[in-house]
Amino acid sequence: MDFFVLMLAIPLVSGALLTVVGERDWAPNLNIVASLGTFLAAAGLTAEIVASGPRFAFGEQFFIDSLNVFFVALTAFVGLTTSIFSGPYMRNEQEHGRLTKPRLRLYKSMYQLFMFTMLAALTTNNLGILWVAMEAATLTTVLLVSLYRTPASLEAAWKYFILCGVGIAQALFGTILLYFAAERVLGATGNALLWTHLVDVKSQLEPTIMALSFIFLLVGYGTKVGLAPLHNWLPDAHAEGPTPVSAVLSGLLLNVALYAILRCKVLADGALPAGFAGNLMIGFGLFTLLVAAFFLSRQKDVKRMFAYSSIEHMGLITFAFGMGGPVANFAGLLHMTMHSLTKSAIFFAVGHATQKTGTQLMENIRGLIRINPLIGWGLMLGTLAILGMPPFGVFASEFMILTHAMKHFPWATPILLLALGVAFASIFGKVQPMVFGETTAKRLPHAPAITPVFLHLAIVLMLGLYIPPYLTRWFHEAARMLG
Amino acid sequence: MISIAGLLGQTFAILLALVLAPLLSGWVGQCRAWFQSRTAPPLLLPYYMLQKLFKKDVVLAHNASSLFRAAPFVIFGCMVLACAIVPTLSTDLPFAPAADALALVGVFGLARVFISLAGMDIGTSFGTLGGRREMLVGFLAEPALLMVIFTLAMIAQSTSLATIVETLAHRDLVIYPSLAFAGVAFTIVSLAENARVPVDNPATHLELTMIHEAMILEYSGRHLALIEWAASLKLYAYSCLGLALFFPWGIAGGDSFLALLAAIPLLLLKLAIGGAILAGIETVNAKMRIFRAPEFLGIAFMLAVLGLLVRLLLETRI
Amino acid sequence: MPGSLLSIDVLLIAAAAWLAIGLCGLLAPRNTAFISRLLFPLGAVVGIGMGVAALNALGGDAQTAVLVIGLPDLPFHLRLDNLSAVFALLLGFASAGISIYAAGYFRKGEGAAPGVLCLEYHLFLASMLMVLLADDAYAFMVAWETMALSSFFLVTTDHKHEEIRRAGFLYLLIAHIGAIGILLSFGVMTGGAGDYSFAAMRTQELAPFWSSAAFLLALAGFGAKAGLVPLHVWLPEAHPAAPSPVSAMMSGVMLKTAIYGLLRVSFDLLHTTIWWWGVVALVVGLITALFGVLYATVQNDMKRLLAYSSIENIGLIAVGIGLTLIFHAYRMEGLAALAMTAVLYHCLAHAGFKSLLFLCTGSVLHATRERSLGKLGGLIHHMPWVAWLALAGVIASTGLPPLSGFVSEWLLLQSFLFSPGLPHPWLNMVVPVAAALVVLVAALAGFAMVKFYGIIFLGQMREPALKDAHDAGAWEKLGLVWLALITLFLGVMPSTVILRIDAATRQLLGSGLADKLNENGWWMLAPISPERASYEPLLVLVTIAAALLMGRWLVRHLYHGRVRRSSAWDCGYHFEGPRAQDTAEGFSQPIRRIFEPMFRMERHFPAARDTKPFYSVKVEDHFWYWCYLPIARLANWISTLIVTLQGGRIAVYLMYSFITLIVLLLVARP
Amino acid sequence: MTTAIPFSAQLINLFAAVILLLAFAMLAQRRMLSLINLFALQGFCLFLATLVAAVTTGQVHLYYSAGLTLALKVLLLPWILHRLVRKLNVRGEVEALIKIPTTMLVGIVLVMIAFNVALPISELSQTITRGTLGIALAVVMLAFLMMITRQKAISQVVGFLSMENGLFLAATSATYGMPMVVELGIALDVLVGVIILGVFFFQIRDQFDSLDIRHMEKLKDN
Repeated sequence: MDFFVLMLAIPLVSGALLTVVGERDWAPNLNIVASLGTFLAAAGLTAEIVASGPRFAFGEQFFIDSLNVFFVALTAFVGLTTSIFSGPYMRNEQEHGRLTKPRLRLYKSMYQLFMFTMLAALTTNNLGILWVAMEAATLTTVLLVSLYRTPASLEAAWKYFILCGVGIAQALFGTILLYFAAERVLGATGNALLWTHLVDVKSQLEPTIMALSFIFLLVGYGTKVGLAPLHNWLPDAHAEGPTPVSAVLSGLLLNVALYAILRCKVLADGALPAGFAGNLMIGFGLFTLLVAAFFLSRQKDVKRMFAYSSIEHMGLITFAFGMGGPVANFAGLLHMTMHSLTKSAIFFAVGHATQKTGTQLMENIRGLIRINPLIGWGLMLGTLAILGMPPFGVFASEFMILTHAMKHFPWATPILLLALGVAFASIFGKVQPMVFGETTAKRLPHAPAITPVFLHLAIVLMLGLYIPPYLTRWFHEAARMLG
Repeated sequence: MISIAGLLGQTFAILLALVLAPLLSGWVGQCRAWFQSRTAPPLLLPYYMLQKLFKKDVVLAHNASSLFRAAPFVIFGCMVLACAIVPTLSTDLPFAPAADALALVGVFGLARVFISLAGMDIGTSFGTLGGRREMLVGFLAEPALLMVIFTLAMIAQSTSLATIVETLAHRDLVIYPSLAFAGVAFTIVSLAENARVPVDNPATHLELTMIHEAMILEYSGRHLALIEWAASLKLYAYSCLGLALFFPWGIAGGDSFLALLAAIPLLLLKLAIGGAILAGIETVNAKMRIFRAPEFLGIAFMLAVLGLLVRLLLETRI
Repeated sequence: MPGSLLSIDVLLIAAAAWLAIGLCGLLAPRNTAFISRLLFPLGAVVGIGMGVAALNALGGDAQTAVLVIGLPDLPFHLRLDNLSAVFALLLGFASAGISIYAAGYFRKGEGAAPGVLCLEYHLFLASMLMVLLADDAYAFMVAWETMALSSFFLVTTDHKHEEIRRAGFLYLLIAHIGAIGILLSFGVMTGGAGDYSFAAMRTQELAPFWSSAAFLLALAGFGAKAGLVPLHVWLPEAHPAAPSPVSAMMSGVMLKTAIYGLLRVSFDLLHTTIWWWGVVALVVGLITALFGVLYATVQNDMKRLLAYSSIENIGLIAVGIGLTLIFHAYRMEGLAALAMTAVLYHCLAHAGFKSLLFLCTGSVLHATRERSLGKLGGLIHHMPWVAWLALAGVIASTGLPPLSGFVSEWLLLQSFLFSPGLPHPWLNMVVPVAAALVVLVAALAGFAMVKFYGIIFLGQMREPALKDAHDAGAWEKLGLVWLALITLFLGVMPSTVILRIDAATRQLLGSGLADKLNENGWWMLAPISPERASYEPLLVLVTIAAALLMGRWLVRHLYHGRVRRSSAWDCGYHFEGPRAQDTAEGFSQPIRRIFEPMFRMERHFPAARDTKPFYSVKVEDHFWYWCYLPIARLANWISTLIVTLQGGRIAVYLMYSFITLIVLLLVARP
Repeated sequence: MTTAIPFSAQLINLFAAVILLLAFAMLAQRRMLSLINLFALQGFCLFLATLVAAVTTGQVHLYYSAGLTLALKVLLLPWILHRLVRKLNVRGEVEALIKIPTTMLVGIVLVMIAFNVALPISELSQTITRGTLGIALAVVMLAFLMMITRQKAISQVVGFLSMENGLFLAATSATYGMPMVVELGIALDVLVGVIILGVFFFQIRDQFDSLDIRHMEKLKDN
């Protein structure tokens, strides 16, 4: 059977299946097995694409090229590790009485459906379907964020729903405008929203419409990316949802939203004078980076803090793609990968830490390294990695972004460095006492899954020192596609 | 390279220093007594003292460590080296290249560190007090001395004492205003370094004022003798250094034996006059409060730096 | 040597070996015997081998290598030239001593698991080596930050204590800020070409403005690591916090990598030199040196005292670099070579004696569990080995003949002395004053070191518990002796050493001292000519020793060697308790008094009828209050403003996105 | 354009204008049930506009769109909302955060902005309903404004749905409909969204004893 179909079908079917059988004892394993299947299918698909180039599926509605297959592989991988992580994590939550069996069933099925929407959004060729999948992703994650049904989680979910709903509505308006522009060139056929067709005629698209369209798309999908000042939902949703959800929100959803912007930017760049879309993204990126950095120092809740860190990194990535060109795009893609892997690893470690100490308040989490050295080291190394300390890969991408900025946008360098410096002081100053010192933690009924944390960190470490040539080729090709 | 005559001259200079140094101390003490209308002690008193101390048993405090016992020898060795470097009779010294003026200051510094440490070793209240005060004096005196040497070294384009003395002794008559500053600074430093009034009083055991004596309170017997001998060697070395730098006439240039012989009476004369002047200074001044000493030495430091600047400003084109 | 192993390969193998040794530590992280008796000595052997290879490479042509790792467009470029070799030599030989010492130092049940320590320690060594070998900006930054990270973990080994964590945080933060400066400097040096290999930077012709920017950024960046004022604040916190071998490694070796970086940038990568760079470095160096030594004298914690002393020494090195830059800018290459030799020599010397002193404090710490000077004293009786070896370090660090510190200070002063003739009248005035200050610093260092040594090792024991102090173990002694021998060797054989390291000077400046030195014998150090200045440390040592021995022999022979023991005389007073001695605070009182405005002091005076009267004084750093706290407050104020963005009301959030949309619609036009 | 505007286009423009008017009316409306009724009416106008467009162009999928609109926006969603209001008992007055006259003034400014922004696009349009894009944008913005000013959760949702109406107007009238698969997807999402919201409302009321969003301001940083 076709890898692509398998990859989409497994999460969809297992999501549906889990709504029925999700309360069984083996349901968590089913969740992992399904994620593994998805990952294997994605890996197969990746191998296929790398070997034989881009392909379509379901007519022309789905299209996989070297740009999105890279996101697909990443998404499926983080999806798999998160499902492994969430096994013991969710059991512990159940033991603590924070979640009931029906909720766990909801969690598992929504998790699979969320994976489905992510993969669909990534692989679709139709910008309309992309929008639909993004909206569906919002809906599934709203349910995941409100899983605890506490006042705080409901508030967070509500804000998430409304802000992202409104945001995504702007994106729809942008998509309509895009269709409007495309229709004038391609005619009122079903092809007018297909990216592959649009990209062929991108230089003929009407600039005024494309400018408006891109603004709406940027604001719309930018809300989901977490660009300031559209980011307000993000820290709440990350902090109040279960930790596996925070991990996939940060590691995957933000990426996918950014991916949507990137696809649109390619079209806008073709139609508009050079720099229009790029400058908007640079502006948003820098503003986001700076704002998020200063937010960091005031955080008390550990997950909230790392949520702001995600905002910060999204700002940096947006800035990188805004600069454009093969090097910056390469750096942006690399940074997206690194951020996904590192941030999800951090959330895994944080999840176990908060479970052990029974709190998300950083001032009450102390001495992790004493009670569980692996978690302590995981959190410490993850934090250092996300702060851009070599030899971890985040540094590699930040190095490339910074050096590229120094070359082409020297005025932006001080802002970047200020933000990175402030972020470093804020985050590290808070994480260090959590990891070190005397401990407050206690033992847990189910041993935490440490493998995902170190698996991610090992990959990040490796990519900081050595990027295999085939990966480089692949990244380069993707970067080239982005123009 | 090292001539036999030079080696002989060197040995002679060292022996002369060992012999003359206590005499100089005795002479200064005698002059002081005369100026103060006291009955003067015999000129050879220092020799009797040394002889007596060497004969006596050493009484060590229970707490004395090996460093305490080693220090007098180290200090003595340093002073012997210093006397070997300073040109007294001749500039043709085989040891001269071993240590230039900077190294000489270093050798003095080494002795100072050891005597301070020795003072602290027993752990009495006086010992540490003395050590601290000695270092206090030293940290200002040492730079001042170096600045003086810098001024002269710039004139001679060399830090080698022999070269400096040769340049200064065999020059045409040129007036160096900087030398005046340097000379005053050097005098102040010498007073401080040799534990003389107004900085210190070698003849008192009053806890409020003593510096040098406080450190060596616990020494006795041969240790004390060595330290006293080293102190007089230091005075001798400083005197000779001052004479060599500011009144260099008469110091033999080559390895001529006659010139060497001729230099001896001149040296004795100069030392006698210098000692008398020192005694005079000690008589007309009162001992300062300990915290005036840094100011006093600070003045010397400033003067020395001024001398250097004057040298640069006024004399560089000469 | 075709077919045989190049020195750079040996060095790379050494780095890999250190890494492997470190990883071996994780095999049995709690097996102290395995780690301390096998792995650390192995690390020392690797260090010696590496040092010998570096020595071998000195004077030869630069060797390069490219590794497969790194960025796709920028794989790790490595290069071993004479400058790297000098510092690699330093790293190899100093680390050998420290590793041997560490074999005896780390024990069960103290702080982190020994295996983890072993990994961090050897990673630290390997990364320092990679810093020296790196030949492109990415490799350099990776090695540089790995070095910072691994040393950070070492500093926070004993992370139970709040102040140690705080020290670690401060250290890493300033290291990171410094790294940003370095990165920026590299960025400027590429000149917009975007090629981050050092080879490309060497060929860049930069405008004076950009050269200056690169230099100043590098000075700030490397200065943060080296501890130049005002970026020094981490140093007196981190050094005392770390275990002693780590303090020794950081102070003795790591600070030198910063000096290496500064030399690399100023003399190799930037090939123009502007005279005022030298003045900047000179002034910063002087301030640092004076500041460091003054604060060293008033410290009451032995490791803090040494840390401030390291700041002082780094200041002196910076003075030397400044002088070199000035001479180099005016093409006075002979003098520049003299000053540069002083810099390199002081790096070597400081590595030896400061490591030695830090290790000695480690032994004291182990023997007494006490770091405060106020609670030590009289240890020479129980720890003669440590005490006498520490004395060597003290004399070297005070800059007295015949040990290593004096040679570099002598060279530095010589280069000052021959400076007149600079074509700039103003400079001509500044340089002598600078010389005066250098001398003052050296003399004050004596004060600090006498305090350090006298209070710890001499006098009476201030606490009864000190009676149980024991001397260092065999491994520790071996390490100390090794470093003391290095100090002695550097002290008495300067010509031999300078002839080897001259290749680096020649590489950077195009001229060296070797020709002059070769004219005279190996025993004589006469960088210009024996008539102008010379120093024969061996003769000094022999003369002092001969006078000493002969004096002793004569006295014994002519008189007698009788000794009686009795209680101390002390002018007849009999309050002979240890409390009668000077305290550490008391010892430094004159300095505090004379330089009062330099310190920020908090004193506690006893009241009239205190039953337990005590006096204490806390000296704090002005820079905290002048530089760091205002910045922290500013950042805090900005965050206070910014967090109002997240006010909790969904209506306001919607308004943000609405306003963003409208503004973009109105403003953004293609 | 020299020719007179065809009748069908005039009709569509008329309906679009009515939709805009209804958006204003919703902005001004205080009562919850009336608000929902106005929303239903807006949906009906949208249905009519789509129908006219379908008849004029003869595109089949526009008929589907019209049917979908009728089913969802006119019948199903208002019905669900009505039920929710009754069950949750939130008929009470809707108190706006900003006074209604001020809101209306801001609304007028927004309409001007929207028309201005849409003007260059309208000029390019070849379809017969070129003016409707500006109106659609204005409706979207007014709905946005309504969401900002209202403080009951349900009225925010109505505002959100009204925004969807504006988008739908843009999609069907200005461009004669998006591809079918997209429209179906959008409709499905809206439906699922409202159902999820319905469940949500109950949870919110359980936790906060009210649907007033002012209770949900706990998560903040300052």
